[in-house]
Amino acid sequence: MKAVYGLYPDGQTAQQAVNRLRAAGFAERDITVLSPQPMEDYEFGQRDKATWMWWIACAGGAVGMATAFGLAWITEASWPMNVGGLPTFAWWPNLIIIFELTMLGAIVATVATLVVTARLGRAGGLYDPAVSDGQILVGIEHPPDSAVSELQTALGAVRHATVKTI
Amino acid sequence: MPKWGMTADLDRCNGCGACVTACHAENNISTVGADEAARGRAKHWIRVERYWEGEFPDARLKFRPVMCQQCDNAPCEPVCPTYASHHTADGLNAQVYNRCIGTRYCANACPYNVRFFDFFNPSWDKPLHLQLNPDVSLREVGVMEKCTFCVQRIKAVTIQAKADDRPVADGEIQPACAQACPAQALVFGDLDDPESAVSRLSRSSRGSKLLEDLGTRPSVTYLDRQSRTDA
Amino acid sequence: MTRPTPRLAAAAPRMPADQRINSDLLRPLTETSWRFYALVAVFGGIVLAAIVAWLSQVTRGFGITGIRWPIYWGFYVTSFVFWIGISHAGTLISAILRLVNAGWRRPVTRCAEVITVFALMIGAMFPIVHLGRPWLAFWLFPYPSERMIWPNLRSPLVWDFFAINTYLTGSVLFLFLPMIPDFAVVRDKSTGRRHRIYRALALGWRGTPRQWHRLETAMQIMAIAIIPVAVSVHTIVSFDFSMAPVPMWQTTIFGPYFVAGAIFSGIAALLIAMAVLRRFLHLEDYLHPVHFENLGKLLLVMALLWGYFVFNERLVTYYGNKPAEMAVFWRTQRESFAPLYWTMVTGNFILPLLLMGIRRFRTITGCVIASIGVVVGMWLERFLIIVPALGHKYLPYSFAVYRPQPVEILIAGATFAAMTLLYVLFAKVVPIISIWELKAGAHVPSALVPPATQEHPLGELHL
Amino acid sequence: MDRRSFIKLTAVTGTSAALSGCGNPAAPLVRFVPDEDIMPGVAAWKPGVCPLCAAGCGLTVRVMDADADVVRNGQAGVVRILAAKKLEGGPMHPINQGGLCARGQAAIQVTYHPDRITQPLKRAGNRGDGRYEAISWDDALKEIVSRLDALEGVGNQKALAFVARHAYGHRAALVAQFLGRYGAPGPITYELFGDEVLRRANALSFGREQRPTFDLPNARFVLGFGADFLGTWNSPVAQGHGYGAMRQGRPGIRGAFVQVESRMSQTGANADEWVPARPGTEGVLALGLANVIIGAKLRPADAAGRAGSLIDGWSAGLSAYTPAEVERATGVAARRIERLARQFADTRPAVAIIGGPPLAHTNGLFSALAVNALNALVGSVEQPGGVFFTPQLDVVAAAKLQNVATTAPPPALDRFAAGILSAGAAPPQVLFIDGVNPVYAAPSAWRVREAFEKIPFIASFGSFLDDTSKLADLILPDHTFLESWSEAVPESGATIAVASVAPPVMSPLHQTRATADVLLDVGRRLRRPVALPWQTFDEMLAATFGALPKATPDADTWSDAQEKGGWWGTLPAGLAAAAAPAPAARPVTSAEPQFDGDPQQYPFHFLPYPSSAFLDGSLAHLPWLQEMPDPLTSAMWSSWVEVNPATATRLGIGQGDVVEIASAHGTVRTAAMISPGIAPDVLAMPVGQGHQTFTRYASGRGESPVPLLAPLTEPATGALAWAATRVRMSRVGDPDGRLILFAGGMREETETRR
Repeated sequence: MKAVYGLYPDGQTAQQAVNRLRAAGFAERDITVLSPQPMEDYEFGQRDKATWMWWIACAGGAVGMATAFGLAWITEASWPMNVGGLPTFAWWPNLIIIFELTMLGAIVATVATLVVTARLGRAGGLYDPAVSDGQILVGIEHPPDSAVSELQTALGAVRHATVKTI
Repeated sequence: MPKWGMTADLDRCNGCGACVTACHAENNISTVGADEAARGRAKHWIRVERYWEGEFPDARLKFRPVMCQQCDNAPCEPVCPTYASHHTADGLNAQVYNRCIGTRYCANACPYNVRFFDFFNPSWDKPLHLQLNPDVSLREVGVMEKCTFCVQRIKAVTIQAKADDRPVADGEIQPACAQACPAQALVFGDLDDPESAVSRLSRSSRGSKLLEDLGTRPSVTYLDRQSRTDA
Repeated sequence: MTRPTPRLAAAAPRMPADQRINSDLLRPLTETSWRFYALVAVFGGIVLAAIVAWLSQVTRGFGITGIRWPIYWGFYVTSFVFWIGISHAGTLISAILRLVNAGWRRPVTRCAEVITVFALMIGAMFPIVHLGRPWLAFWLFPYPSERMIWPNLRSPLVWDFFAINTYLTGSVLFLFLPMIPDFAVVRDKSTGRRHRIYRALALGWRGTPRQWHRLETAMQIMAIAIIPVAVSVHTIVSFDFSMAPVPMWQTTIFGPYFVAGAIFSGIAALLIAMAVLRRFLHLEDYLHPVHFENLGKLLLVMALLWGYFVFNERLVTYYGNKPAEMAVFWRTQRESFAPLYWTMVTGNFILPLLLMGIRRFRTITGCVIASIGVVVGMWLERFLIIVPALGHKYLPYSFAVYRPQPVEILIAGATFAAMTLLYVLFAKVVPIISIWELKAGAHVPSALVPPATQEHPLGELHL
Repeated sequence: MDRRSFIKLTAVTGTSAALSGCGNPAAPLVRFVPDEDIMPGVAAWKPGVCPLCAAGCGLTVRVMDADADVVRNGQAGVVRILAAKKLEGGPMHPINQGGLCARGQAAIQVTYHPDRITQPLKRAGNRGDGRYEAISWDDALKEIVSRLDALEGVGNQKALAFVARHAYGHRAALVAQFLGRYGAPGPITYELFGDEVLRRANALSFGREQRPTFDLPNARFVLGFGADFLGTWNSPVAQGHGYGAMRQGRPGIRGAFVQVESRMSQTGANADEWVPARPGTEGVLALGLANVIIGAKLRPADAAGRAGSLIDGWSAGLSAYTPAEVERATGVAARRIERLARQFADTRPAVAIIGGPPLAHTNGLFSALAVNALNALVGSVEQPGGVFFTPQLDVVAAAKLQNVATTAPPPALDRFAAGILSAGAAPPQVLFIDGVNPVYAAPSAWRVREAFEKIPFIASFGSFLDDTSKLADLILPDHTFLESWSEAVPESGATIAVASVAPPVMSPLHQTRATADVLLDVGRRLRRPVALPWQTFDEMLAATFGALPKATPDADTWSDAQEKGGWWGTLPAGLAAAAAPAPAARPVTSAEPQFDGDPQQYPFHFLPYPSSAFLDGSLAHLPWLQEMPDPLTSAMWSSWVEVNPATATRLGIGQGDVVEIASAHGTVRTAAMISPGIAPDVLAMPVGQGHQTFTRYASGRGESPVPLLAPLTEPATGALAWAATRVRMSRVGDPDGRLILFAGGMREETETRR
């Protein structure tokens, strides 16, 4: 008995299913919802929105900036070449390198955060290929055996529902 | 530290071209042959530019030897990604052949077009290779080369002077072009020494720099050819 | 104007249902016609020939090119600037459209971003292709060599190195992230080896609200980050020229001028690509005339902008009347380079103005014709910026004429083959239109979707 | 050239030790023991004498160790030798004073030329097809000796002919002695751009039969008549040095320079005022100036002395040469003539220089005499800032020999050829060719090749296979100047006597022998030996230099000379070449120059000129000179014809177009070079290219103007009037890349109408 879930053709029905599960007293965090595309128009689609990603990106940018500055400073100090009468550490040209590495830092940080917080690259978890066909999956993983029948009724009560138990 | 410089007296220069061959002989500049020359690959570190003025019968001709101007604000230097082109303490535009990767950016940036690219590996039909100067390294394909003010001669003399524990005398160092010039139009020396021939000449009222308004601050001063009325 | 024309009515059908979307967009991945193999064979052959040509250039010596004293940059650097320019189509456009959340972007973004990535790869190749000693190219990379010799961070070429690497990294990620959910779809739809591959690519994507939110936030941050990067990249490419005291090069307008030109040529490339995809992958239901019309309007705007910049550049030079600059000016304006110059003006300005400015011509065909004109014109623009100036630099004694040689022509031409090849191969393994974004677009309650009409030519816009 | 062989090359040339790294394992290196003590990597400087032209500049040769691939008695291998690395002007030498011209710089490539003849060769194929087989020196000498003995056996020594370039010095003296004592006529000298006319004029005017020297550093006004004295004529380095001093050598004083010529030469390009005059009328212009000077009482007519008296009507004030008359003849405005005359007379010291084209007309002698008179008139002969004549060492006297009475004075080359071709004459049986290439450098109308082909046996001493030596049956390659004792007794270029000499700078690269020594050897081997008091050439040198006055009582002139690279100073009367007793001569009147070719059919004057790189073509085989941009056109590796822009437009000819130049004697196709510095009715073409055979660098390259030349000569001297040919020109094709220019723009200002 791994999971009990229902597949729903559209947002409204999926929302109803979620509401029923809540009504049946299942904890918010136990309810799994999988959709083939973002569902911001529905309440369940608004879950887990909060993120530090913006700040992490800024931090990454800061790191990049520091790296660039360090690179410029160290290399030009360790190899002080007179070229065309420019100062050994010339701000204007170096700003370009600094800018580029800042941006690179931000981008890399963003992607890293995404991979970590969105739990990418980790297999397993409740899933059904039907989601790719536009079905929305609402269900509970590893429910207590006592709750299975209650679950099936709750999920099945919504119209067009296909309830599966695995 | 000296600051090497040169003056070219356009009133003495008569365009004979001795400097051109002398430079080839001193610096192991390979001849590229007719076909390559036709495709613009001839390498002349120093060239005698000639410009026509007026029309027959009042045509006149101007000669001007042009070699690397060894600029203080050299446009060729900062653009080089590998420092192959950089400025030495004694005011030369050094070109480190081994460090050059052949972006040819320096040559584009040079307003005087005095940088020459090695499009092929140089070759000498034996035994012509016996004439090569062992003091000057050969340039591999894909490398930019240019006038060095005969840095090998500068080094030889300065080292000798150091060994003898004496200062380098004015006129002791002569690049091949200056040495060959029959009319003694080219004078080489230390610009930091106010008494040296070259600094006295470069202070002359006839003195001017090539493409001065570009602000490259060349180390070569051209002494203008005087017109008839000055005679 | 309220009267809806039949063209526009046709332009805004409802998007098909999810299954249909899947089957339509996955078809190219599953079905392979002989045309595909023929295409790959032909273009692959051309690319191969170019590679051989380059190897012979490395072994026999750089002299087999037409480069000469004092014109040390030619077709290679032209191609470099051109392709980096093309790369500004995708990422920049799709980023902007994402930020303003233009709904009509959904089918367009990916084909655009792909152009960016591949054009960038091709362009970034040329700094190495044109090197005199390419085997030493790694000296541009700031690695701690045993003698602690570093690259010169004050050289625009090193700026290029950093900028292009940043841009390439960003663009690849920008392209890859939204592909993850689609990989998941392919994973679910496929079996066997293909299934295993796509399962790996999908990174275990499930589609939880959390994943969707993180993905969209990431895409927003990327979009914000990539725009200044893109702008900086072509500005820095323009610095390669404006940093050198060469007549007609050393001008402050080059930055914006190059960026505008880049976006310009990018849009043109995108239009061509879209038209081709629509035709050969039968995506008529996804890429509508309205998309072309909208991009066509963008093209028109850029054409005007380009004209504005060229006018600036020319007028300032002309009025300043410096002998050295005027020599180059006239060389392009009415001497040896005049034919190329006026072809460029026609392709970049007159043609787009006529075709995109007059609604009757703003059709898919019209867009394609204009775009071809722009692509040709922009290539010529880069060429005309580089070569005439170098061949006419200050001292007339060193004036010279550049004659490109077969090796350069082949390599420069092969880049177009390479682009097509990469594009075809990509469309073979990845849905060229973002499935999930399309679905998201299709799934909002119909009430929120006004039909694309005269009033809302951009289709639905929920902000 | 792949990278490996490049590294190999670097190894061989750069460092001496690296040779092991590049040896071909298949053929183990044979190392010959070096015969000199060598300090690796340390340069030494040795004196030398530049052999390329008659100026006789002194050299300093930089020598360093190098590994040379050589063949020694049939075995190939490598030997560490002291190799010449660079030629530099001898800093102390009174002629070139440290300077050296482009040609002199390139002379080193003569020694290292890849196509040098490395050992004696015997003709293997038909004459002229250039197939030869190697033979030993012994066999070669035997062959020569047997030929000469055969002639001597039948008492027909006159049938030995010797063709050489005009030279004055020990080697020439030795040759003359050899020929004279053998019983053959003296050497036939030929140079396309020879100076016989000027020598004769100087003999008439000043009693000195030699080329003049000009004291330019002290001159304040220089008036040139066609003389390319900064480029190719007379003693260019000495004159270039003087020119620099004349312009800027004196504080506050800048000498003025006016050049009269119909095609702007490199020298004319430096003139403050360039005066185009009709070809062949330079003498008239000179007399026009004299007329004004005398008429204006700026100088008395008799100031010109003998030089003046040689001009008909001089004492009468040259009434036939009023400015108006002269304008009609020369095309130079009368007012301008008067102005120039006054400047010439007022700006003292002033000197007039004539040379080159003006003397190459049928009235060349007249022009030369006129200019001489002009110099004499303003008192510029043997005066500071004027004309001088270098005192010359009398080699024969110094060598304590008698001038041998040659059986017959040598004929001029044209007569010589004609004699062979004419039916009745007894043609020479044996011909020696020494450093001349008349087949290339003589007008086709002289039919030199046909004549030579009629000679049963030809031997050449040249180092290269060229158009003439290709006819040789036997080739006895000479050492180059770096490998043998080199000497020169300059005819001009210094106001003191100069005799340059230098011992061999390096050991011979190939199995060659010094021709002087070969002649001495042959002389000894003859059945009736030619008795000369020396075993080798350097013994002769030692004898003559030993006879020269010592610097200090205990000094040894000979060893000093070897160290300094020569001897210079004042000659004791006994050793100075006596000033020829001025031959009696009737005053000459202005003679209209004659031109070959009807003006209607051949509308253009044709002016061949020595190219600054190749002179008369004898240097076309040196790659450095081939690639040196021509001073005026910037052309490399090519030949061209200079055309006035107006003429070009009229004939629809553009820059680089292929044009056909036709004279009554031949045609040539070459590239058009539009040049503002040439008169509309003149076409000028450089001599130098267009060799059929002359090493890999010059064979079949470019075109030569010489075959077009008419066989007109200056009557008094018999010198070829090489500027007296008329030609026509027609466009035959578009530019075909045969004209290779280094320069792009012709003019500095690039202004265009806005």
